[in-house]
Amino acid sequence: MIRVQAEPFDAGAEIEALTHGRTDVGAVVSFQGIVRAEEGGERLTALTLEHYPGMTERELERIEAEARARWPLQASLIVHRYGRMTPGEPIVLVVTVSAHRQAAFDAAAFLMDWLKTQAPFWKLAETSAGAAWVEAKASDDAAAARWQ
Amino acid sequence: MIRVQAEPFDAGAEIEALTHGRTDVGAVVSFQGIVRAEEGGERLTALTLEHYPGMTERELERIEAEARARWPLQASLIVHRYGRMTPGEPIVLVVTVSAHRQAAFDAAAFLMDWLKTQAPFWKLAETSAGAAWVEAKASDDAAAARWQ
Amino acid sequence: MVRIRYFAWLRHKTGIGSEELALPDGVRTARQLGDWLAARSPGFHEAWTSTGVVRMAVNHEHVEDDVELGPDDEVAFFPPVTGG
Amino acid sequence: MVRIRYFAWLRHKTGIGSEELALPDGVRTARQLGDWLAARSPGFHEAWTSTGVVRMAVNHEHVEDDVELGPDDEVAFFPPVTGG
Repeated sequence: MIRVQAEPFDAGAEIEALTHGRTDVGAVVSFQGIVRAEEGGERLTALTLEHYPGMTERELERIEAEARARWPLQASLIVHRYGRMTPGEPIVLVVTVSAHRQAAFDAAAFLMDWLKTQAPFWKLAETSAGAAWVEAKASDDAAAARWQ
Repeated sequence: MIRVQAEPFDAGAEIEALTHGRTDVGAVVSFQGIVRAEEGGERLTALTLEHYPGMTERELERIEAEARARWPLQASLIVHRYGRMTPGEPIVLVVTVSAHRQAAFDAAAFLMDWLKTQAPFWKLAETSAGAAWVEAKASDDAAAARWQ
Repeated sequence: MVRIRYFAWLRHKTGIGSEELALPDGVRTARQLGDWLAARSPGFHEAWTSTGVVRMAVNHEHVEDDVELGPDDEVAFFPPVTGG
Repeated sequence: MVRIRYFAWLRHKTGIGSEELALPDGVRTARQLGDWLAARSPGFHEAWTSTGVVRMAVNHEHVEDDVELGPDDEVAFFPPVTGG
């Protein structure tokens, strides 16, 4: 399941909803990305996520389908926010549910690595130095490449 | 932080408590282990976790300290239950908090792998075939060995 | 008509979020369309050359430079993504 | 007095969770204590030999077979752990 939304999310409630009442689940891994009050050595005051409606949903669905083809997942969830956020707010949530822990861990790391390099989101950072578009990181490309 | 308890835990509340009000956190990874209604091909009705009070706390603290020496974590938590549980109930929770996602993912996987092979817990499974002690898995030893 | 969309600093520098136009003569691939746009005005030229790599999508899918365009495609130009 | 603790199937098969005793003559290591206990009665012998590997801890720490015991140590015998 994927969702693209402006509103914050409740990670605990999302995890609970995926596993409630199930007795076939052995492992649940979650990842939350949170806005940090720092960008490029400057104090960040706000972060605005622009995205490409239509393509965003398509890419997230494609990435989720790829994870489910690679690992035996019983459920999965990607929630990604767009719009303006302040430090401490959650940006993204990934949850993977499996009978076994290694599948849940690997699939969650994969979803984040692919999402970082494939999903059409762009961050505009407001800092004491002004507003500037965040540059893509070579380390994110390297992280995504290990799943090829 | 580590806790050994008989009571269930609320994963969402535990995650929230670790990150609430912080603006230096970029990544939060959680792992929950849940009792599955299956053991060795039999239908499981209950699982009883025996542990070694005193040694359990010492081992969990040692494993957590090892993770914090290896990765730049801003917070970490291990909660492990003991006693009798039924399918669907949570057994163990690990949460790692870091500025960066790879550290949070690796540290959480490491904590689970080491906990599985080091922390003095033993599972007694009640199934349609009777009560039997769960055997240690070679796959858990292999998972732990990759962090050597 | 091809629908063209611009995101992030390409949107800021071109000053527009989207537009529609007929494929110009001689433009068959996404890369050729980008080159045509970059030569269109000083503002577009600067958008293409001043900041970094420009990526492309056609009909909501990441594509390579040499993908051929159809007459009703939606083509997007944007910097490398930075979500997550 | 050495305090000895048994867990999981070692507790079930020996029938006791813990006991105290003076280190027997000739017993200097954890392994030697295990061998001495396994030779003590048919029940203990079966506990040691019928099910699988027996692991040891001394004073709440995992140890190898050849660790030397002190007179007031807490020694635990248990199967490979299966928590998590």
